[in-house]
Amino acid sequence: MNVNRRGFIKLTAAGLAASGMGALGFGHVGEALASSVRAFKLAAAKETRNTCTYCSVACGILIYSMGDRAKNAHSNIIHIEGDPDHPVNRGTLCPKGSALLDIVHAPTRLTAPRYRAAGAGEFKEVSWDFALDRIARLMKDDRDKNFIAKNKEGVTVNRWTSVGMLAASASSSETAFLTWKVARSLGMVVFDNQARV
Amino acid sequence: MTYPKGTIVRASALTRINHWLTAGCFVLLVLSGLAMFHPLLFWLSNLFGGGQWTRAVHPWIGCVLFVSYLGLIIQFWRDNLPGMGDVRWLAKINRVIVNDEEDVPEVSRFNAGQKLVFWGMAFLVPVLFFTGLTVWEVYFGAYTSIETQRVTLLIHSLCAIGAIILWMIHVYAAIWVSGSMRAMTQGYVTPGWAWRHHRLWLRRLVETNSRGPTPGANHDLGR
Amino acid sequence: MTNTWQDIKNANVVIVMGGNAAEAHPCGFKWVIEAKIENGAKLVVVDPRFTRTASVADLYAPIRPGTDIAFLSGLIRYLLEKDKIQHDYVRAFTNAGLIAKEEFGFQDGLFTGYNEETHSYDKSSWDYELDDQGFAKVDDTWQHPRCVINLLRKHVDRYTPEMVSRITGTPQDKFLQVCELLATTSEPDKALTSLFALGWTQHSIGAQNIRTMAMVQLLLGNIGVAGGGMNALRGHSNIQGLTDIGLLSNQMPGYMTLPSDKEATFNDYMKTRQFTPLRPGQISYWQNYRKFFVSFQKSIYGKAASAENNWAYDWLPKLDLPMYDIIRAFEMMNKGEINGYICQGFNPLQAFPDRGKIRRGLRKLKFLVTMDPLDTETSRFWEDFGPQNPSDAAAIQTEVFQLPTNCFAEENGSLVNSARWLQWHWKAAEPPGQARSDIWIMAGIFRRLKELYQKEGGAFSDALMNLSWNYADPASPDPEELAKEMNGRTLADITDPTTGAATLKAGQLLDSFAQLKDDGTTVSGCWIFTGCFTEKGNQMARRETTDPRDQGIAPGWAWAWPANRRILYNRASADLAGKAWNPKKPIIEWNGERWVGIDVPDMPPTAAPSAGVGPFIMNAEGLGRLFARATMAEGPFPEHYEPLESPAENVLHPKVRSNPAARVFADDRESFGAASDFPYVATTYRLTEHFHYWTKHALINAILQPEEFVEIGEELAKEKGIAQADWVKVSSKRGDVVCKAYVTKRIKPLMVDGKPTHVIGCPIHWGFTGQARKGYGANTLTPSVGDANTQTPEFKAFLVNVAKSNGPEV
Amino acid sequence: MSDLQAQDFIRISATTLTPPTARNHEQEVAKLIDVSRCIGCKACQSACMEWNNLRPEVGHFEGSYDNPMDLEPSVWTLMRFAEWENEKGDLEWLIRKDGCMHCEDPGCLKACPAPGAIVQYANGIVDFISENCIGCGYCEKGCPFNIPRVSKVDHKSYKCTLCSDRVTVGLEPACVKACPTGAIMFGSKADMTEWAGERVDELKSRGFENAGLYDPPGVGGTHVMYVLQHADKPAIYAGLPEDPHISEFVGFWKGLIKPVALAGMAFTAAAAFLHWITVGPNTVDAEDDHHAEELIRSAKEKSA
Repeated sequence: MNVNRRGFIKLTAAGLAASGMGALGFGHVGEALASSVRAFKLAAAKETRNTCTYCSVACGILIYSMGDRAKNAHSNIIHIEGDPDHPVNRGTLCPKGSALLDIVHAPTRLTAPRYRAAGAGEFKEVSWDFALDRIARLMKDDRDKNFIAKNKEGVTVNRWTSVGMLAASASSSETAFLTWKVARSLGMVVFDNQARV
Repeated sequence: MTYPKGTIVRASALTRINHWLTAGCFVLLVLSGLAMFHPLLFWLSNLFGGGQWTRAVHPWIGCVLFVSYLGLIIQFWRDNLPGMGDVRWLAKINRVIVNDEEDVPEVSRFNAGQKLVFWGMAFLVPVLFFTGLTVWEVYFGAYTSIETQRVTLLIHSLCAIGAIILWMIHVYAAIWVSGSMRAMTQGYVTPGWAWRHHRLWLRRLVETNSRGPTPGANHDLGR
Repeated sequence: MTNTWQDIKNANVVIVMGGNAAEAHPCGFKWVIEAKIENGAKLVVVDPRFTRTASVADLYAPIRPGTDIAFLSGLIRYLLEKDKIQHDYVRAFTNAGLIAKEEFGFQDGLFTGYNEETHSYDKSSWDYELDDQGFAKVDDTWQHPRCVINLLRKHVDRYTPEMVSRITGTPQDKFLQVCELLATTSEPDKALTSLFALGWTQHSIGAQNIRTMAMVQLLLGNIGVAGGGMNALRGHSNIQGLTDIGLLSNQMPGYMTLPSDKEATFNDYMKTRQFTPLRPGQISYWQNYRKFFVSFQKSIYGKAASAENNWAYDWLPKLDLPMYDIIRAFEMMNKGEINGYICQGFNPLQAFPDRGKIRRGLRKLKFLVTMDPLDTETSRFWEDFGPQNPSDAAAIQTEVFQLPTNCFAEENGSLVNSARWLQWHWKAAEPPGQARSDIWIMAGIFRRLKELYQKEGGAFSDALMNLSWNYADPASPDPEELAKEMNGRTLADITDPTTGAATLKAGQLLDSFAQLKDDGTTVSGCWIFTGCFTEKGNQMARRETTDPRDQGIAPGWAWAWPANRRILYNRASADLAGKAWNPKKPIIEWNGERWVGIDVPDMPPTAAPSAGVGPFIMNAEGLGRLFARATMAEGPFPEHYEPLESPAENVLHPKVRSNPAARVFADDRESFGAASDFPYVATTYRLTEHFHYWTKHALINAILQPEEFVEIGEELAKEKGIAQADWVKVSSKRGDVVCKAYVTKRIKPLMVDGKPTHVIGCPIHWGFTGQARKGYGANTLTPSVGDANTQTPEFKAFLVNVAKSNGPEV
Repeated sequence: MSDLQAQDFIRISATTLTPPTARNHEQEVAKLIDVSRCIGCKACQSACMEWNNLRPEVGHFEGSYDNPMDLEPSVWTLMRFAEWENEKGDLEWLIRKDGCMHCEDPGCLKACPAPGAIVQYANGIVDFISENCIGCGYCEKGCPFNIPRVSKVDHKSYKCTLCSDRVTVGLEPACVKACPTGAIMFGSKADMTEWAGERVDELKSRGFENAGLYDPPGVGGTHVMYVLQHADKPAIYAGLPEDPHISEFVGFWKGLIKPVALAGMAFTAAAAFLHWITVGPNTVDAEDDHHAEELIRSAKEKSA
């Protein structure tokens, strides 16, 4: 809220008037109090172009975040609206796209790796190293035990069917390509994404 | 109660407290009500600490007024019952208005004017209370439809104006008939006052050797 | 989609069937409204419920879930009978005149070659009769009885309007009004666009639903034209991208397929991928398969892939089954054959059918890894959440890892939209807490595994060891590096054959997949994306908004695969002489020397119309297929088969009730309910206020649709004594859902084979995490069976019962 | 469009002084809601909540898609769904975006007793200035469309502001920008009226003979207008008033009795004062005292 200097003075003066003068019958002084409109909240916000994360219309969006990317300012996202230049949505957004702010700042956003031991009753926070080391260990042990290099007829098949993976259909194509490389280099075939639903 | 010797008790302590509580509430309601009634008077809301406080406190005072006025009704309704005497009194209103008590009929405890004020307020205050309830947004906004609230708000305004005018007449009457103010502040009147303004009332007191405020009340007339 | 989103505004008639475009793709649906306003277009909606799409439709017709093929076959019969087809288009651009083999036939419900035990077909008879040069025989006069068009006429003859109404429950007058309106687009300058989504795909006969409409569009001459096409409104923001990059059980990037056990050697593999043209002069672009394959193998294995080791052919996993789809995965899980499962941004406990079976499967896992920005139900399947997720945690031995990832606003990268546009997006903020990108996590797992194998050895790991990983920061590869890797580079100088000038130096980014070679001198991670990131820079980041004649192409915005072509098969928008069918809205036309127009021609630029190069350049015969040869599991022609759980008999062929080629696991078949116990047809669907199971985590969307409910018609509700917003229990043989009832006028009983049939609608958006009210999830009810070709689960037609309830027992 | 500051008010609540009128040539804005293009997707609700930082409670399913169920202090616009069977027996799903109509002659402003709490800018927007609001709820009585809602928490009245904060810097309101099908348009009232005409003709060509523009004269026309397929029956659109106008009670209570009341009170006071200075007090004279003692004394003797 950047109350400009002139506005600041007007407010304090009015305050005085209301209390002292008002009692003496100068009521109409109050009319001058009417302050102007709510200040425009994006006045100095940083604008970033992005694409809505939900459906395949892939509406263009403008993300407004606090600060001007100065080092000490954590660029918190404060508003998201449609990109008027985008040829498909032309600035419009559906009820989901218009509420993207609430998914970015959802209280149920995950913020730390969590691990649930076998039979345990709740999650406990762990470090990334612990989680990824443990996952790599579990995957290697299972792969070494169940990897099928050759099938019954002796044909080299190099497949690993005892660990499966589901890929996200909202992740970027770059993520998808890297995920494909890693999964297939391990021989995974139980490997699908939301296109299957 | 230490009333001066030889005086007649017009209003007991309880009555006076009750009366002035009602009067106090009424004044505050007038001030806060008028603040919300007309833009020219909105500055009155500063007496209550601004518009929000005025709107917030007005209904509560209304509740107090309603309860305290019930007290007055309980105490005075019997002596305010209208009778033929009042009609005759009213017929002589032109003499009353110019302080000429000569052939004005004798008046018991309350004259027709006072009865008009009493019954006027006895009608207006409950109506103001109940219409006020319906437009008491904070607690009762949802209980009646907006159409009803438009009507009750209009009635509330009209009754308020009526009550204010009636109140102004009542206050002036107290000033006009000297001694009346003291009657409601100190509680006593001189026998002469009683003779001049409420002769029937005086006669009944004397008959029952009562010093007031009502016949047979306490029996130390003349002490 | 074959066309673009804005191109929908050029349509004269829009049919939304098998989808609910206004609710699921509102901003795309804008262009249907634009079509109505600027073009006077008529919107037709055919749906079991009167949806919000129907609320702005000019014509609405109800239909029983799972009977779309009967409806559309009746439509084809109507078009053929009234001769409302675009003759020149059908004759020139479809295989109507090609002659099918003698042995091909169809007899009470089954095509030739059916094998009862394996529930599959020997499809050798489903093909054209070839002449001695190996080309398909053709009779352009359509006299030959075995011409495709005549076989089709005979096949659909049974679908009279009475039969259609009897099967689908759609009143005959409404059905004929739809046929009439759609038939008007057989005029050369009129176009019909078909907008569809899961309403067609999520059936045991899903793929054929879409094929039937594609045949209608071919007959009406609406493929490849402005305002026409078959437009699949894809679901997720990058579901098209992940399908393009082949993150499916048997797929490789660019729609190449992984080898099967039967293709032991690279030559065997290539033998089934010759795609030699079936008619003279055809492109049959898949002939370049080897170039794409070799370039791909060189891309992911670098020097380790060479001609000597058949381009590291053996390092690719081979499949012994057609595919390991997700239904099969949970079947294997229930049998203890799967020990670990990684869910990257996927919530199967909510998204997959037969929630009980999913939960029982997950319990048997040794470890479960979830990577998601949100707290998903799948990651907490083991926790007890009362009636919505009863669980005894102590008895579940699964190790669960819940890894936090960033969301769209916290990463750079590209997404492919439904119209095949690759669009770049920029990062606006840091992820919260310790959340990391999926790339960082996958790189972390990969590098740890590589390290373990280097230290300890173990099962075959050559592929892992030699996987190309030359990124500036191996721990967190940069999205631009990955995009360039997919685009591809040349390893040797490329000279332009005509001018001899060097077009590209060694190591430079390729401009088009035409530059790919099969001698190992070019690399490309995804051949159809080649051209998205060239030496001229990131084409996906282009923001040029000009749109010639404002016709909805916007060629300068971002980049579309293949080769920035915005409307596929656009050659078919011009007649034999190369002039546009619709002069007001041409796309490409022959100017005597080359094809010119507002879109990249889907045709060799200098191939004259007289050369007879068919517009469908990916098909061996270059023609649109009314007869699908062996590409479909259940037949070259579509046939009405009842859903696996259906209230009605198959009146056409009672002996063959449901899709004969559907794969049904034994335990799933037991869990199918009978109409006697579960008399009402149910269908699941989406609401516009929610996106699957994410937006219940977003406060505004939770406010806009707070609580789980089912939609029940007024008649059924009166029958059952259910009042508005009452609690009800909806049960199938697999489970119960307790939720509120929305008693509505928008669902009316349908007269199916003389019996009133009630439909119940179940929105899917509620679970036990997030801001919205707790819900059971509609997938508690749905059967675990999929489409014969894709294994997409049959969410849209199953059987339930409904009764009053007094709320979830807490 | 305009810089919405104090100088741009053309009407101010509870104010006897005439607002500034020098700048009398101002383009009036209007929001046109074409119900025939609306798909009821609630993008406008979502965008309104997001832009204005409003988050009402997560409610329950109450028997329709109307969520939340009603306008609230933090629900400034709301889709109202009505399943309606037309004469031909076909179902029509009439979905109307409810919210402040920004009337030319605002009932809320006329009823409001607090100076400067409700203002109307020269471009037609009617805005609540919360810091002057006293929370009395009169605006609810004044509004012919039942729009304003007084908060039970801060006792201030709230409604759609037509995004005055966006309009004042030249942007269109949030709901207008978000609307996927362009059912909500924004521009000068002249443009919107003309565009509505084209839409009505187009609807008539599609068989809606009674299509029309809803710009009720009863409140002097509104700056939020509807194009309705059935303009002859607005009530079927979830209770859109047939002929909205400011209630006669409000008119009378805010009109005539104000001066009459003040005059009445002033007259009474004056009459009393005049009586006081002419007739003067009614005092007790010696004779009265004498009669009174006489009466008491004789009564004493009788009883003694």
